[in-house]
Amino acid sequence: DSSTRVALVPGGPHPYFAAWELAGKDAAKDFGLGAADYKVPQKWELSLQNQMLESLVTQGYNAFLVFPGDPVGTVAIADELAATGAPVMALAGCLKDPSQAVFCMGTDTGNSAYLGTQELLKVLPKGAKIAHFTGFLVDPNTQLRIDAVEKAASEGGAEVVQVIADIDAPEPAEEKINAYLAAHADDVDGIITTAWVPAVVASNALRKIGDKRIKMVGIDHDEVVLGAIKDGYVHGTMLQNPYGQGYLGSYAADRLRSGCTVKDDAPFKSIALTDKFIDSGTVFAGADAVDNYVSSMQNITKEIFDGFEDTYLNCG
Amino acid sequence: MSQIENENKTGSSAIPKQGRRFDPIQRFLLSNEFGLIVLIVVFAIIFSTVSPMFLSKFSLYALGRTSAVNIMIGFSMMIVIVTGGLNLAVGAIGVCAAMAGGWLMQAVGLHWLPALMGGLAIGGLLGAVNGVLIVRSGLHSFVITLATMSIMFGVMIFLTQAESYREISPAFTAFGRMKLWGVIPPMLLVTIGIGILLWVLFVYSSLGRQILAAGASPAAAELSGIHVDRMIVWCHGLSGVLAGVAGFMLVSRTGAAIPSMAGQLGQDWLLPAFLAPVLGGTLLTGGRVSVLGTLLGGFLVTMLTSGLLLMQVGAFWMQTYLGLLLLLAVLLDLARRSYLSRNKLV
Amino acid sequence: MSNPVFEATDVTKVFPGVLALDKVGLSLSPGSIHALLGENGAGKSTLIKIMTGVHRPDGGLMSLDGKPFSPHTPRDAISSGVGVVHQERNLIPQFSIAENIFLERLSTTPFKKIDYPNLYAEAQKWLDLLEIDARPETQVDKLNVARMQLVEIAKALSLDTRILLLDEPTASLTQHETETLFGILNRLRQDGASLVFVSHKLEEVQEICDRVTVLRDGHNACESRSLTGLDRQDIVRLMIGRSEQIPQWSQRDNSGHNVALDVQNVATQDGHRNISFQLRKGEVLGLYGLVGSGRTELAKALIGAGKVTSGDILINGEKASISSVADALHNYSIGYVSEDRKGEGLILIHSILENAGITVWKRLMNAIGLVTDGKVESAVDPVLKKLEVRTPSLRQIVGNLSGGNQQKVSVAKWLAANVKILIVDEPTVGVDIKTKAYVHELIRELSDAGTSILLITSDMPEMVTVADLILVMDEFELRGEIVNDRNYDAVSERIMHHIHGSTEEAAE
Amino acid sequence: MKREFLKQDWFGPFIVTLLAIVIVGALKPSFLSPFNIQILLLAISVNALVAFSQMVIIAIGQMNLSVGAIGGLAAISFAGMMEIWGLPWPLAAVLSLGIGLFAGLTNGLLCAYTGISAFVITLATLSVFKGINLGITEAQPFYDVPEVVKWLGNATMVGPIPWLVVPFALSAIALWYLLFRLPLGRSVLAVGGNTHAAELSGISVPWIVVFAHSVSGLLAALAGIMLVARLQLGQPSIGDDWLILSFAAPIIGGAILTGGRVSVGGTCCGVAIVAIITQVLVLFNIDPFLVQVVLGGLILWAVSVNRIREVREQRKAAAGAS
Ligand SMILES: Nc1ncnc2c1ncn2[C@@H]1O[C@H](COP(=O)(O)OP(=O)(O)OP(=O)(O)O)[C@@H](O)[C@H]1O
Ligand SMILES: Nc1ncnc2c1ncn2[C@@H]1O[C@H](COP(=O)(O)OP(=O)(O)OP(=O)(O)O)[C@@H](O)[C@H]1O
Ligand SMILES: O[C@@H]1[C@@H](O)[C@@H](O)CO[C@H]1O
Ligand SMILES: [Mg+2]
Ligand SMILES: [Mg+2]
Repeated sequence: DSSTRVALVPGGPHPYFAAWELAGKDAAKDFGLGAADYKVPQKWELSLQNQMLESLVTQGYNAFLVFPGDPVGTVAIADELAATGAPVMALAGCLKDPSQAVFCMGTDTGNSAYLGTQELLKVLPKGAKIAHFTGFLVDPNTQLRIDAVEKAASEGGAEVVQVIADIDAPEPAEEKINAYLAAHADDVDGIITTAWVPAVVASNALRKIGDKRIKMVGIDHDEVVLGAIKDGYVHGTMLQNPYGQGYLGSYAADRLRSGCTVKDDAPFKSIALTDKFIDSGTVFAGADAVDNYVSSMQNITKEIFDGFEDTYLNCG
Repeated sequence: MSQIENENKTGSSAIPKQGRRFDPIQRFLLSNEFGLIVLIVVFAIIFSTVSPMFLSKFSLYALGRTSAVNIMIGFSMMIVIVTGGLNLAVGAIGVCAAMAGGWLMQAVGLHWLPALMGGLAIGGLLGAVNGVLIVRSGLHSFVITLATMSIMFGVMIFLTQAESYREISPAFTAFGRMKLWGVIPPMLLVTIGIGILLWVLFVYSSLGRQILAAGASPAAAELSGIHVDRMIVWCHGLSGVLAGVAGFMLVSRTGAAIPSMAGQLGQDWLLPAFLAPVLGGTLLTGGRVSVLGTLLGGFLVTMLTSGLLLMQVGAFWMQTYLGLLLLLAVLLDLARRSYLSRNKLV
Repeated sequence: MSNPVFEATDVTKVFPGVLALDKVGLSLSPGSIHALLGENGAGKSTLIKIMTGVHRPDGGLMSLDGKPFSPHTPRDAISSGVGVVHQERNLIPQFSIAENIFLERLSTTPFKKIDYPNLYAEAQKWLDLLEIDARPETQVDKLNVARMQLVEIAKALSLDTRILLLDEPTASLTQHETETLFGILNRLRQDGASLVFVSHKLEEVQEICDRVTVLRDGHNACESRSLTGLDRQDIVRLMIGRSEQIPQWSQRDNSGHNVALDVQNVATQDGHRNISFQLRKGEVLGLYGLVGSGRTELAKALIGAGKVTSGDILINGEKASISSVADALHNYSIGYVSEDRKGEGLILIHSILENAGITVWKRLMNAIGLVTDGKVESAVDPVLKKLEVRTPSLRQIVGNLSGGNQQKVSVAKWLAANVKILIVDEPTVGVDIKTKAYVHELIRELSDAGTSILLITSDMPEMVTVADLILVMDEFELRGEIVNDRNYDAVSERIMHHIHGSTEEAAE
Repeated sequence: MKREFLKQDWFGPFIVTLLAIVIVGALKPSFLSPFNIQILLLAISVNALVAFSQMVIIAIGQMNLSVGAIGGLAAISFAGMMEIWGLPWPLAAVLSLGIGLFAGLTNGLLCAYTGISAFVITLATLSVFKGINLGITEAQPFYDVPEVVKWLGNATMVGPIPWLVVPFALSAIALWYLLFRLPLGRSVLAVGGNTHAAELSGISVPWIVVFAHSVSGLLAALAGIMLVARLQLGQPSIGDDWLILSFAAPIIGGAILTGGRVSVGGTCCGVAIVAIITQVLVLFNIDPFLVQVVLGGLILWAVSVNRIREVREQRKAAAGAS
């Protein structure tokens, strides 16, 4: 209702979250919310995000959808937000249990990396050698992704020959990925990327090399990656559902504010970080699916939305 | 502007022949610190007029808590800037100290007090290592701390595999959430307390005076019988301890010791680290320091950020406004000073 | 007399807390050398800085060739034909001598390539003229104080201006270099230039100047008077309001005293060889030498700021190994007054109190390491008072003091240190005659009280006045030892004999 | 003559660079493959401009914290003008360079005429420029980069030498000529060496400060534009990571932070050393969790090799004197 003022707060400026803005606006319109505003911390800094969240409380926001700057580090502020009576949800990434967040809705990053690797192995010969490009090591998701890729590879009889981390920024990604391919392009059959920027940079690099021998599975929906898939330089990408997260999250927040409670027996999934996980959907999109990836994500969103109240909430 | 004209401003004042006389209170009114206080008051009035919530208890409490940490980070850098050097590794050391403390509490199971001491000792040790490397190699502190920032942070990530320590004594985490009289975070008191100690160090102690002399002019200090090298090691050590204190403040606030609390390589701390002392009047070339200035500088910057957040100025444009506000602040202070010097008041 | 080229009337300048110039007048005529005199802090440099656009006056008028003249920047002054050698050195340390001399005239347009061969050739002319023994491509931070001073002078001369202001150009020069400079100045006078010459060495003033303006406490004690008919005592009276008292110091024989510092066969990294001498308790031992003879380097090696490579140093009969100045001060009670007050002697951005107290903090601190300003003040104040440091307050920034007053602070901090052995290197550079006498008195008092003093000075009269015994150094070796019978002519001749004798020997 | 050569500021870093190439080349022959050399040159070309941009400011004894923000702004302006206004790329490039120049000019004017330390000024303008960048892009990249630009960013000229080397090489030569052969450049270094003395000698310090900052802005913008070509898209986060590199390379190359002394050759070597180190971390497949440790260690190694040489030189000089 109109007293609900939702704040959607990402970890910092990043293209991944852009869909939240629209999602918030749509949700506010569809459910008659007072506000569902997208509030971006100016830099990707934990303390800045904290300061922003504190400020949002002062500004009268009363429901929070937060991408945790750090799964553990954001727990305290989430607890403080919850203590003001506002529903708090972790969005796109989870808080580590225990926390006062009602649940976490996002991508199971480990699982996504696992599935992505399996997709990659499908098009590679047995005993293939793969390289893994991923994000910042200070982000514990990175460790989960490294482990998941390793697991999928060994199950599929492949070998992870190199992991390059800390490259979720354009310049270092460009430098390291290209340097790697320059020296080792012949020693590797496949590439899996599990962070946005490395996916973009690696797509461009493969386009540059141009021989299409090396197969790659990327992540997210950057135009560069999608284009490379269409043109056959990249095998596919692991899509996530940021729009759905923002839309469903705003909806859930409003329901919780109008008296609903989370069911004790809600069928949450368990992932490494939390036992209260709702999968916002991960799909693999190959060349055949890139064009209608939006609708496939919308389908998932709709599916979750239709059953949401019955499945997860008690609305007396 | 030219240094030549700047000369006029640096002059301290007393007994002019024409008989005007400045007492200590008047001197304070003409100082950089007073300028900051004026700016803080002016902006506080503006913010609270535009957004009355600015003065709400919660908002003030949050402001106090955030600035407590930023100021402490500023102190940690200040103490090295005084020597004419800098310490890019403040963040890395702060995180290492905090992670060591977390490990001592969680894995070793120590009580929070010895764990805190242990963590701070690690901070001091890492800082001192920087100092020794700088003095021994004769290389600029920039390069040394650039390298050690990477090494120290890297070793920490390797040892912890980027996992946080969450089993922090409740007594310790309670501290970070405590409110005195509903608005005052005890952390701010810790910062102020340490500020007072630093102030005593620089104003009343032989060591502090020697540090300032060594920072202002190493050659003159050395020839006056001061162990300049030793002072540099001391300062880096102390900087490490203070970085550790800032790290522990964050631990107490977030209830966990986390590797990402100062960002990649601890780089997130660099801005507040430099900004607070420099705004506060500490000379980047060394030898002159203002503890109160650093405190006020750190507070002013935190306040500008939080004021702007409250005013909800255009989402993505916020940084632009912050920059403009910062420029406005320093220009206002410049205007104040040039008014005073035009009228021969300083 | 011809019309004045330059005239200043009622020029006033106020610094925070200081009325530096109070309605000062000065007029310069062509073809003359004008002495600008006054005690330390009288306002000489301030006037010069106003004439050259460094400071803006708070009142008064200046005119050049009868037209109003108000330079806003040093650039304005230079382009109006006013050149200057400032009292403080102003060179770009990383640049060569040649580049420093022609700094702002490296080429006619900013985008025309610099012609280095030509530049060096031009610079060489000036080096030859001033008899500077260095190559034009040498980086100036490799030069000693005297050579830097000469480069400054070359820089000003090379501008070829009609008006040339020289603020204590000879302060760190020896007699020989001074004579060379005077030769050039005389020629400029003949060519019709107007020169202003500031110096505390009255003999020099009497030798070369024809007119004089004296400042006292920021106002004219006399304005543009002819020097003919004024003797030394008249000038002194104008400057300090009374006549000069020249102390007649009795000769002392210290040979019975214990040896405080015994230097045996010392060699250093800087190239000293076979240095042996003894400094006795309560003795003032002079160390004379021409510029560059290695006295400063020896002093630094002795106090642990340089490296002794062989030989022994005994202090009070015991072998000492001094690793740093701190070691020298705290363990052996040796102090050193540096010749380079700006670079090594003082911390310019700190206050007088901070500078003067630097040697006493450790002694004064309490059990937990605290020292109060009050305590420091009571330790250094007597010395500062005695030297009459002219300042509105002890909290004044040293960099804002007049040159001579800075020098006083640099000496005072060591006089306050209570050391047993004190090495003083050119202690009275830029110090006015009154204070110079006080410094000498203090040195005398200290030595009477048992302090041993090694006095390095290029000022021959000072050497003859103060030292008991004089060592002569040349090219990093000691050439001889002279008992000072205070007969100026005889002593100076013997000193010069040692030096020139040795060069003649070397030539053979 | 030979001794003179040894005394050059760039000589030490140059030796370190050679050593690094020889050692890495011997251990991993693929390091010297044409493709890898091309990659290395690409990285060096862009990073060198970033370093130059800071070097000019170090030369006058100041700091410019806004190099990355200027570069980022120029980058997104370049890409944005092509995508939104459909400008031809040369025009967009010139306009973006103009934006960089203007940003630098603003920095310079503020520093020169307020007397406030460049550190504070450029910190504030960093925030302003980055804010404009985010305000325009909302953190979304511009994708429509013309094929020519993409081609320029990756194509090679002769052998493994990429086209992007051209702007780098030209800038390096121009800067060297400016700083060491032209009076204007000498004035820049004079202001850094001793501002007060430069002023007393009749050099217009404010004008030199404005000039240096303008050049800095221009170089940062050029680096930003080149990165767009190399990354093939206008990333708003371009420039975010430049700051430390921008200081590290000139300093490894022998520059003195207090001003008056920089070396163009040394800075290039500094950039090369950092680029080689980055490659080593990838080539030798260092455990990602140890990458930072090795990186720091290698930086220490590089600077201390240089330092040991310096100390040895000094000793020799001292021995020669006696
Ligand atoms: N920048 C400044 N700020 C404050 N006071 C100053 C400044 N410059 C000079 N003064 C003061 O002005 C007075 C005159 O100084 P000035 O340097 O002109 O003396 P001077 O006659 O040249 O002395 P000296 O013989 O020692 O060089 C002194 O009291 C000095 O402390
Ligand atoms: N011909 C020369 N060229 C360059 N440097 C020289 C030359 N001769 C001596 N020096 C330098 O001058 C210094 C000699 O010391 P210094 O001139 O300070 O000795 P001093 O006897 O104390 O002279 P001063 O009369 O200047 O005090 C040494 O550092 C030496 O390297
Ligand atoms: O792909 C990840 C997302 O899952 C989110 O973590 C934001 O960063 C992107 O790189
Ligand atoms: Mg003077
Ligand atoms: Mg000497």
